[in-house]
Amino acid sequence: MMARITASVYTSHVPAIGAAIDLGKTAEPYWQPVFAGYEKSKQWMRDNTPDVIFLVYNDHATAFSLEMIPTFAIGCAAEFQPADEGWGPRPVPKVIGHPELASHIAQSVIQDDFDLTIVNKMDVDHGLTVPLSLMCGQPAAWPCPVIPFAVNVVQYPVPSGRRCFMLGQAIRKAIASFDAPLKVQIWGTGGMSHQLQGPRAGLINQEFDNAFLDQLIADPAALSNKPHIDYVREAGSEGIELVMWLIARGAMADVNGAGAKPTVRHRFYHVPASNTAVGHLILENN
Amino acid sequence: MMARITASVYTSHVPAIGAAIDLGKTAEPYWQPVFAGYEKSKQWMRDNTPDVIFLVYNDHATAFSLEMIPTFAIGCAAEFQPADEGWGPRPVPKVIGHPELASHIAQSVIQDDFDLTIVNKMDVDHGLTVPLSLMCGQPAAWPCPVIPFAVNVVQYPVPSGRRCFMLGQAIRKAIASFDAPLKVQIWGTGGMSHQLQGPRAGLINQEFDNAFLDQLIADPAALSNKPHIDYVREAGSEGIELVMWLIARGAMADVNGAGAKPTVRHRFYHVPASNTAVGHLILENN
Amino acid sequence: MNMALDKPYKDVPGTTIFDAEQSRKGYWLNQFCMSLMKAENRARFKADERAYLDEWPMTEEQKQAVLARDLNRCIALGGNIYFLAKIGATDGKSFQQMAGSMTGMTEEEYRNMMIHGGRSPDGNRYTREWEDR
Amino acid sequence: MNMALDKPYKDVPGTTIFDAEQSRKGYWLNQFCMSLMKAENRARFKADERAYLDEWPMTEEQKQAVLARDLNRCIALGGNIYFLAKIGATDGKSFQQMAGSMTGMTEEEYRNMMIHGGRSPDGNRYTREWEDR
Ligand SMILES: [Fe+3]
Ligand SMILES: [Fe+3]
Repeated sequence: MMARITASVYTSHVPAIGAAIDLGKTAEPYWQPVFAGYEKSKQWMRDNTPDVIFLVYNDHATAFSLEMIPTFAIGCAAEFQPADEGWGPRPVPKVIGHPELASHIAQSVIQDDFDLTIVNKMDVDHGLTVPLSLMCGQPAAWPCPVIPFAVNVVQYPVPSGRRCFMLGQAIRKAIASFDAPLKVQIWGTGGMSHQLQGPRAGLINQEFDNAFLDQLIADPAALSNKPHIDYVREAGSEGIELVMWLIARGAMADVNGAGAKPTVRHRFYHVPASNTAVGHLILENN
Repeated sequence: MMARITASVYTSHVPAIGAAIDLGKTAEPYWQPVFAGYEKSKQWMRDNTPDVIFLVYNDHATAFSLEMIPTFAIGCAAEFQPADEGWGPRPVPKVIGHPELASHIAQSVIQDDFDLTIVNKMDVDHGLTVPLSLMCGQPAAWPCPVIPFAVNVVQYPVPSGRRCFMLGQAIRKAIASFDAPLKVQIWGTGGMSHQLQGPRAGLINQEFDNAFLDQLIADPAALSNKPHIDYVREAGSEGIELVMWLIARGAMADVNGAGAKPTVRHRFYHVPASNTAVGHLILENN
Repeated sequence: MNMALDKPYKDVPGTTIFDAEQSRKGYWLNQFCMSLMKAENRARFKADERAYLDEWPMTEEQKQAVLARDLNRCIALGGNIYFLAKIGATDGKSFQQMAGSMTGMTEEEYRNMMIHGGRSPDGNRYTREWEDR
Repeated sequence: MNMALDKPYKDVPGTTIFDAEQSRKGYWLNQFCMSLMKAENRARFKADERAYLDEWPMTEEQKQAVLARDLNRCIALGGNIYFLAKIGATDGKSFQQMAGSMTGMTEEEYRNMMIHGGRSPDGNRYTREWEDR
């Protein structure tokens, strides 16, 4: 039996959420509504623990300086340490990788004309660890191996939504050709609307965000044609992170002629967490 | 007036050729026939000095260890130092980059769905400096700025010939949209047939090499469909470097509906240089 | 030399897109920021900011902008917020404090704006909307 | 766990393709080789090869293969020739000496073969051609 994608998870990855968890502030009035939105998700993770998580995120000037900026980088190492982003490393478990599956995916998608960078040494920042904390709480070890997949959304040009969606399709094909009966979840993280810089900092667009969630569920192929400028103008300069959700969505059965529309197991939206709108979806394959 | 590609140059980049130049052995009977083949090329370079060379090559475990392996990496720095590959750095001039044009090309081809890695700090090895020595001799400074473009041909899967050819087309488009009247040459380096490893080391296939040169001139689009295994089986495990020549060829006018077949200004072939067959072409756009 | 590529993001107000041009301009400013990810470098920077900055081939303008903690100026000079955040981390500032400092609002005003749903996109989409004010 | 991807290059005789699987196997062997690009490390390695190797999380087999300068064995254990070449550089060997050492020929035999046009592809394309010998 071959590996298969069982579900996709989408979530913002705000650093302040990580700080709130690490400092025990999750019950405070400011934070309580955010974490309440993930209670159901944690139960779902316990009930549906995968064998591997393929976790799409972006590095925030942590592992990658300006010396080298890969558009797409796949982590093929045996483990990845939580990074010191300037406040000291987060007190979370180290991330155990899945070198065999990661290398297999790299091999397959490079042959499908995606020009990945293979990474065998990398610390992982809040972009990867905050989603794990939101979905898994504070365990002594993460529940399964994780393949980090870093997308450049820091220096323009970032990859187009369309390119991301097609990459998701290629990743699905790669996973389906791995000869081991693994249940794999694919996670897309970052967003939703936010802008961290300049006089326009603090921009939030609830209408855009909810329309994005609707269309991500119903018609992601059309959504993938949204140009960068629409994200920047409508969802803030850092809202561009949402293109990463299209990688996860492109890996689902329905957009690969392999199944019906996914079941929306959970949907959550809240403003604000620090500077950012928090959005979250769990989609199960059918 | 916009930038434009005037010609493409193809050449092997054997390290022993660099050593022969650096140690003053070019007149020795073993080396004389190799360097004789580049006399005409040096004159041509003097007569046709470009404003910029876009130099496609591969790093040989020099700038890139196994920590990070980019499929395609474009050098956007202001300068690049000749690397110490274990024998000490070659005594050649430092390489001056062209950050504006390099960044412009990066921006354009990433938007055309090539997932480049942008590199702002990198030493360059014999893959880049030996072609410069062959074409320019031993000047105190290289005749013009050079944009290094490194292709992974060390760890499989390397990019397909087709992908390389299409990348060349995208690079042409990018250069043609740069708003300065620059004459740009594009060089493809590496190859020809050679195998540096294992009991089959020393493989040379003159028939394959000459057929490759013929087809590169006459029908590169068809040549680009040659699968990896044909290179490995017929031209040796390191013969795979030849896919890089397709990037340079893909940038020529005739395969972009912008001109007639190129003029073959020079063609040269010789066996051996150390373990390798030496091939060389100069094609001028029409 | 001009680039002929489209930069449609030039007409978004109060926003600087970190593209190749900005990245070139801000290379050493941002690399200086990266160095603050090491505790040892943070300590050296805090002990003598000017001396630490002088170890980097940054422009005098960039150094002054860092010393003044003028993040808008840093961004105009090629800085990117994810790099600049390392300065904030060194100062013990949160991302919200940093973002707020660029808006002309007090910390409390900015925090309250966020609690009440953030800055509306209405009137904030095009530079001409700001010029009309 | 098996990979279902095609590996058509498995039937080329006397040839090991450095793919993801080999790269994983040889990671530390190759990273050790990379360290020899620094003059200081070359000197330390030469002074006490075993002690230097013991600083790396390589397998005992890999260390023995390096000590014996058995490049074919190094390749079987995940080494790649461009990395292994740093050992040759440290020893003052040329690429031709290194390549020749893997063929079972003497240095002179190999050099002569190259001068006379190299190894012919005929009879060297498929593993079955070597097995028939
Ligand atoms: Fe983020
Ligand atoms: Fe080479």
